[in-house]
Amino acid sequence: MTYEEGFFYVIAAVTVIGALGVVTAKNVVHSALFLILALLGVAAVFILLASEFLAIVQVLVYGGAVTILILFAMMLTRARDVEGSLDGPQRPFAALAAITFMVTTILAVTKTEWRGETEEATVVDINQIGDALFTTWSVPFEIASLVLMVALIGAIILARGEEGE
Amino acid sequence: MLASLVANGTITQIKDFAPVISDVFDDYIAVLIATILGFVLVGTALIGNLVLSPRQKTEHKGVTYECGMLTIGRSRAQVHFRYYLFAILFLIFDIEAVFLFPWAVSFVRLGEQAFWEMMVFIGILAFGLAYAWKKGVLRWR
Amino acid sequence: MILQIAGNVWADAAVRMLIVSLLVPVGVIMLTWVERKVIGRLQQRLGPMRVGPYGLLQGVADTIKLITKEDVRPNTADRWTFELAVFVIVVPVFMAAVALPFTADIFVRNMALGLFYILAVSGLGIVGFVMAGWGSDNKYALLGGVRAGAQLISYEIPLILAAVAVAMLGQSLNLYTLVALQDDTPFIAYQPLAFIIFAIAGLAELYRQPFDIPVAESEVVGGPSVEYSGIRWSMFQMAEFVSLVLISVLASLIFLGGWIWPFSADNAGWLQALLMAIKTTMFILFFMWMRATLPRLRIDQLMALCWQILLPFAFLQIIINGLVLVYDWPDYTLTILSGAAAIAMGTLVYQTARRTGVLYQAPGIAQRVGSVL
Amino acid sequence: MIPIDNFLVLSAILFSLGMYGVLARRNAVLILMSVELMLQAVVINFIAFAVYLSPDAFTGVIFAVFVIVIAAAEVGLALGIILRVFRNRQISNVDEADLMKW
Amino acid sequence: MTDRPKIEVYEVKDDPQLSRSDIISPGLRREIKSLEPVPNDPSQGNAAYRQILPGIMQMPADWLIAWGRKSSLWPLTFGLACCAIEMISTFMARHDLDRFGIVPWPSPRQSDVMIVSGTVTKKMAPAVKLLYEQMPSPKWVISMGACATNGGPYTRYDRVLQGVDKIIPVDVYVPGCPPRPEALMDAFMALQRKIMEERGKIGKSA
Amino acid sequence: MLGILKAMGTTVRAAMRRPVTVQYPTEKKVLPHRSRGLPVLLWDFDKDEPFCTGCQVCARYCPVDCMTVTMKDNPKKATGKSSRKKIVDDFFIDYARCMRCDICVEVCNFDAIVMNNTWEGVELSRYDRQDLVMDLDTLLKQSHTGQLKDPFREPMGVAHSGWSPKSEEEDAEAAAAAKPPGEGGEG
Amino acid sequence: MATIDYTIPGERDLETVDIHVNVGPQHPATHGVFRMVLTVDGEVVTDVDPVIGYMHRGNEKLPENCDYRQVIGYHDRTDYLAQFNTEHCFVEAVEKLTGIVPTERSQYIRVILAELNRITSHLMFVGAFGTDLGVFGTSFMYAFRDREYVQEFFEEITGERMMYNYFRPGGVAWDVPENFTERCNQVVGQIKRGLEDLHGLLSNNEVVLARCRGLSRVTVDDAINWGLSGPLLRATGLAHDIRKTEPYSIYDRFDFDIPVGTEGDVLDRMMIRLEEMKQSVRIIEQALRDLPQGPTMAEGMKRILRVPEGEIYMRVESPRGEYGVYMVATGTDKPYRHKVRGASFCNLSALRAMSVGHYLADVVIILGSIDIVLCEVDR
Ligand code: SF4
Ligand code: SF4
Ligand code: SF4
Repeated sequence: MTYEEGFFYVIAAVTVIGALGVVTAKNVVHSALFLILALLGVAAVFILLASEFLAIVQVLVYGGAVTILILFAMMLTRARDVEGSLDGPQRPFAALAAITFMVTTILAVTKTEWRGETEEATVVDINQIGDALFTTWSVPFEIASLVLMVALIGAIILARGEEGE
Repeated sequence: MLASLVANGTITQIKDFAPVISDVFDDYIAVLIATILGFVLVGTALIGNLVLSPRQKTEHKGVTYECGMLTIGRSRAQVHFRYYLFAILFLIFDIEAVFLFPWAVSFVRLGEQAFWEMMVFIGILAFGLAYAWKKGVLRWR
Repeated sequence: MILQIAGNVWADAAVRMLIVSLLVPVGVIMLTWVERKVIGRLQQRLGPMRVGPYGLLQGVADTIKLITKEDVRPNTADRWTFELAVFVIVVPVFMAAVALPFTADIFVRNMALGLFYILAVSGLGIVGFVMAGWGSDNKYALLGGVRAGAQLISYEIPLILAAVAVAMLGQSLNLYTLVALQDDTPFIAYQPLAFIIFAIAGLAELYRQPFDIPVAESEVVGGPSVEYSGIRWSMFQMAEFVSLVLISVLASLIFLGGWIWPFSADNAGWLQALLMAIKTTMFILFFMWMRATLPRLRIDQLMALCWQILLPFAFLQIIINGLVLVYDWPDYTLTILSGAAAIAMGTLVYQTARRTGVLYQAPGIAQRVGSVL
Repeated sequence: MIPIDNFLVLSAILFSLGMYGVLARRNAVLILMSVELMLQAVVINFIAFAVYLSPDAFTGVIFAVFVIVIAAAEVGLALGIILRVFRNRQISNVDEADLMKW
Repeated sequence: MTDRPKIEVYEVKDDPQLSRSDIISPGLRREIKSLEPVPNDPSQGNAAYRQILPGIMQMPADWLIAWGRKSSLWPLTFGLACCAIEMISTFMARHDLDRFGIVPWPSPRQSDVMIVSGTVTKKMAPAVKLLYEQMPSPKWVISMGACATNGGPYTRYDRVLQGVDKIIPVDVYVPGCPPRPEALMDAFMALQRKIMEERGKIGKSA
Repeated sequence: MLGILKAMGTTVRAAMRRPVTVQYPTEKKVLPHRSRGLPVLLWDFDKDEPFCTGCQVCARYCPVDCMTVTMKDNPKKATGKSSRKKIVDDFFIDYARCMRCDICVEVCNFDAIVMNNTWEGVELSRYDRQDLVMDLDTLLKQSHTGQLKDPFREPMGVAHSGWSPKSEEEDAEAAAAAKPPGEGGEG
Repeated sequence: MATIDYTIPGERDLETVDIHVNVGPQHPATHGVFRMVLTVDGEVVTDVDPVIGYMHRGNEKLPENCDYRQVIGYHDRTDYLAQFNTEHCFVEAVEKLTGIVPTERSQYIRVILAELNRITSHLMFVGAFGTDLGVFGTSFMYAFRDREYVQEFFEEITGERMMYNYFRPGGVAWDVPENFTERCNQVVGQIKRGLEDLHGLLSNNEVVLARCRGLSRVTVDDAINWGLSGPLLRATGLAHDIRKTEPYSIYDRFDFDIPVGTEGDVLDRMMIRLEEMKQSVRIIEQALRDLPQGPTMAEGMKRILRVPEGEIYMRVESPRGEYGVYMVATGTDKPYRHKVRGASFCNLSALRAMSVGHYLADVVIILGSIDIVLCEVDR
């Protein structure tokens, strides 16, 4: 196996550990911190997939913004770290379902013969992204801005109350 | 000047200033090394501290510091929701920055259309900001 | 000419990074001494004098003292959060140092998206402050931590937007390209407004006066680091000083023409180093000067300054740049427009501060109390 | 070169972990974080297919960008809803938020 | 379990008296009993390098560490009474303690030496003791002024502690009411001498 | 912005000036003549004995009663060398408690005690609080060895508190009036 | 004082449980060992619970078994920033009871020293206030640079840097040195120069204006009801200064102005103190101009001062406000009852009313603007 694969396995391990922590940690803040770990691992996976821009976006949006948001929300809802209060009684069924899904998908993925699989990952340059984004994808781009604005206003209204004081 | 410079591809020659072939993978290997070194530096400092510093357990050494008084009530209390509002604002504008960076490096090539697209984008978000402003979210009260 | 230290690219990067990480403690030790001396002089006294000649060894002594100091963890603190916060605060600074060249020869890696990368990575440290504040189970630390979170994220936006303005001028995110473009005119001449915004936001990112609200000694006693002791606490200082240097280097790269302006692109290595040293030191001294002079803002004023003044003007700068570049107006229009906007911002702030009680918004309960009491 | 299957398997694992979280957790914020994990898995798939299988790679990347953006917006909104529920009912557990109105 | 916030604050707020006692007295009640003196332990705990390092190398290490400690003594910003004013003016520009590398820090976690500058009343004593215990070792105490040393002018008043060494071990005593800034500096230099003399002791507890 | 600029200008101007710092251990400012260190006793050179007769007036008037004085018959009186009937036998001052109020100096009828106006009266840090209780020899040493050049005796002696020609009844009155106030805390 | 209802609709968007934060007794912002328990809702302080008594050391009781000369030392230590003012109050009280007339020269010396002491006290305030505002110690440094000059001058006269014990019933302990006048002029010049720095650093700074303007406004009626005095009272616009309203020593011979504020906010309190220093300088210059020669101690003082039977309340304008002494004498050489009216104590009692509903950062500077001296609060 090439050294790249070695890196991949390390990174994948880190990511999976992070994800496991997220779903099993007994303390909400701890699972939020595990979430950071998982997200950074995913960013590293993006690097392995030769899409640098996306990795940086991942770090910028998730490493900085989303995690802070979640941490604040947590401290705000005062989700206490009480044993067992975080998981419901349905845990075993959830585990069952998750494992079934995982096994089936993995089988499907490994069995499939991907046609047109390139030997080299095509490196994505930021200029290409810019060109595509502002020519072919201009409409979704604008819509995204609308979505963001709606999210902003909605969040404000929800957090402050209808009349916004 | 700059625009013309960019237009007739002077940038491409200027890119040659870059001494090392900016190969993505190698870059991030360096980042990995840096991360490891950072951990190593802090770790060595902490280990040195572990070895060199005297350890003395007294009764109240671990008591939370609160101006010489004992803590009243729970310390890990609830933060205020305004912090959360500013986090939301930050999130939104952070995402805008995500779109701004590719735009910044390519809008001259793409010409007017891209420029005005981004202007509309900024305008819409600016409306969101104005709404927040009007709602007094920005005024901490 | 490329200074290739080791044959293999990775080994080369490793060696360079190793040098950096060895330089960091030394630099921090020297910087503490410099800061105490400079602030001492600004306060009409002599700083450290008796530890070594002119107190030169002061930083060394402090380091020895701190490393041989007991490392206390409060009983009620959340162990892992408390102890890992230090790493989360320090490591991103190192990661950012990778992409930051000092001169054409002194660098670690030259990234295609260097600017974007640095801005993204430096945002990671914020989580560390929130962790420290939450983990140490202390009210001052918690207040300081959330304050740090709110302040740093808020000021990251103007910082990023100012950087975008620079990237627009250079049509690139590569710091080498950006520096190379400033061989005859530094970007500060094109967009003073962006520079001012960058300086203010950078100052706030370093949480120094007048933006030292997270670590305010007279309110939250030292903020997130209140429960940390010994070398673990000094890591906070180290992160602060290193990011001080990073911000100064970045500013002098993207605004003051880095190692090229005012000389030609192919000036000698030592000259480049000298130029960068001068420019960086200028910034650092300026930050220290501000620290010794200015009082502290209040948190609502801080947020108001960021969201109501810096952010709109940053957008204004971006729009100006876009117009000038797209319609290929002459350069001086850019300078004029941006300068005018900068003056407008200054007068706006001046007026706001001067008018009675505009910046002071009583949080509401006050009136009730006034009536009740 | 890493075979594409690795990425797909990784994303499958992430997705099912997120699924477990969504099903097992009761705290709304934790459920939200699990949803984030699932979205990340999806994004990994997008990029993997894009850079390995598609001639113009950046389409997938742009899709990924949009996914990230919308996900972030969704986090903001969802947390807003959770805070709203918390404000009115002082609860942050989804089991108890069972009334349609209060 | 339902995660409802206890709104104890609002409930007790209806009766100010109740809230007062509720807020303040628990602290006080716990304070009262904690007035027995801190045992004086010159070794200040156990340092690992005492076991690891061979004896021949310990002496230079000791010297270096002691030098570092004596060259950066960080006192706790902690003013009690009139003496605090002279302490402040010692920190100020005219007699500049920063020359010795002495800068005050507000949190006991980051400070090495506690200047007990003024009268220690019996109400204040638990706080002083707690702050001293919160300081990470090695730590030292300077008893500044007559009051801190043995009650001074107020020694005849029963609410005043007859000397701070009744509750915490004191290293250096400075006479005077208040001591001149030079006297405080002299105390610091005496403390530095003491640190150098006792460098072998620290970290070597039996 | 102007105010901020003004403030920054102020700090820079301050940086231009000479620092006001006096580097204490190396350069010491001259203590003023009247400077009050801690009380010391004076040595009568021509009689070759302390001025102090142990009359204990100072001990009575000391607000914090930090002095202990005992008197004895002067052996030199017998040999006619001295005119003093009584002489101090033992004299302790607890410097750790003295509040430097200068009252002992005012009330002493024999100009026997003064406030130390040299640096020895300042640099008195001790590792043990017992070392701050000075006995007769320590108190006399300064003046005996002549380090105490010219101590400050206020020109009117104790006149300012009503110095009238001394008479027995007034002394007795004084003794009666000025009981050691209150009981001492811990010695 | 009525209790505040804590559920104000619209102000608590998300019901947050308030946290109680101890500020003090050891805190850089509480001058001395003052302790307040702040009830903080996010950043807003919804209740302030002051706790005093950490410095209660019998400053009123102990003098009752000291004779009248020893009491002076304890008055030094009551308000340890304005020692000469406190001594002045006490000796005036004794003189009024006994009918001793202090000599002219001693009166002038007293006034000069008291005014200089007012300046040092206000300098201390400005320094500490700047630090509360967040200046990195600079204002403190400048203020103490000038304060040192004055303290050294005091030492040349009295021999002590802080606890002077210099005034006596009937005059002053001993005469001032020969070069008194020129040294005093020199010191005054240094103070004037130093005030320039402080003004440049604080009084015009936008950040200070933004922080202090309109903060915790107090109306005249409130101020009178709360029993405020000194700069706090004058900041509300009421020109009440005991040196003018009932001139005690020889203050009626000098002409000086009483700076009054308009808003009653924190900024006014700071500016008033900065201005009062200038006025004190004016008084000192006039007093130096016509400083008479002559004895500094009244004639015919008995060796043991016995105060005839009677009681008196004497008050002076100390830098912090009205400093009063109530004394009952029974003919012995010790006061029978000895009570001190501390200005800081009465001003501090308004802290809760002034600071509830403000930001955490503001409560700190409001407390700083009251300028308390803990030994005077607790005594
Ligand atoms: S020793 Fe004197 S100056 Fe110091 S606190 Fe006690 S009374 Fe005040
Ligand atoms: S010092 Fe003076 S007053 Fe005191 S015992 Fe000696 S002679 Fe008497
Ligand atoms: S100076 Fe005062 S306190 Fe000291 S010994 Fe003399 S009388 Fe007593």
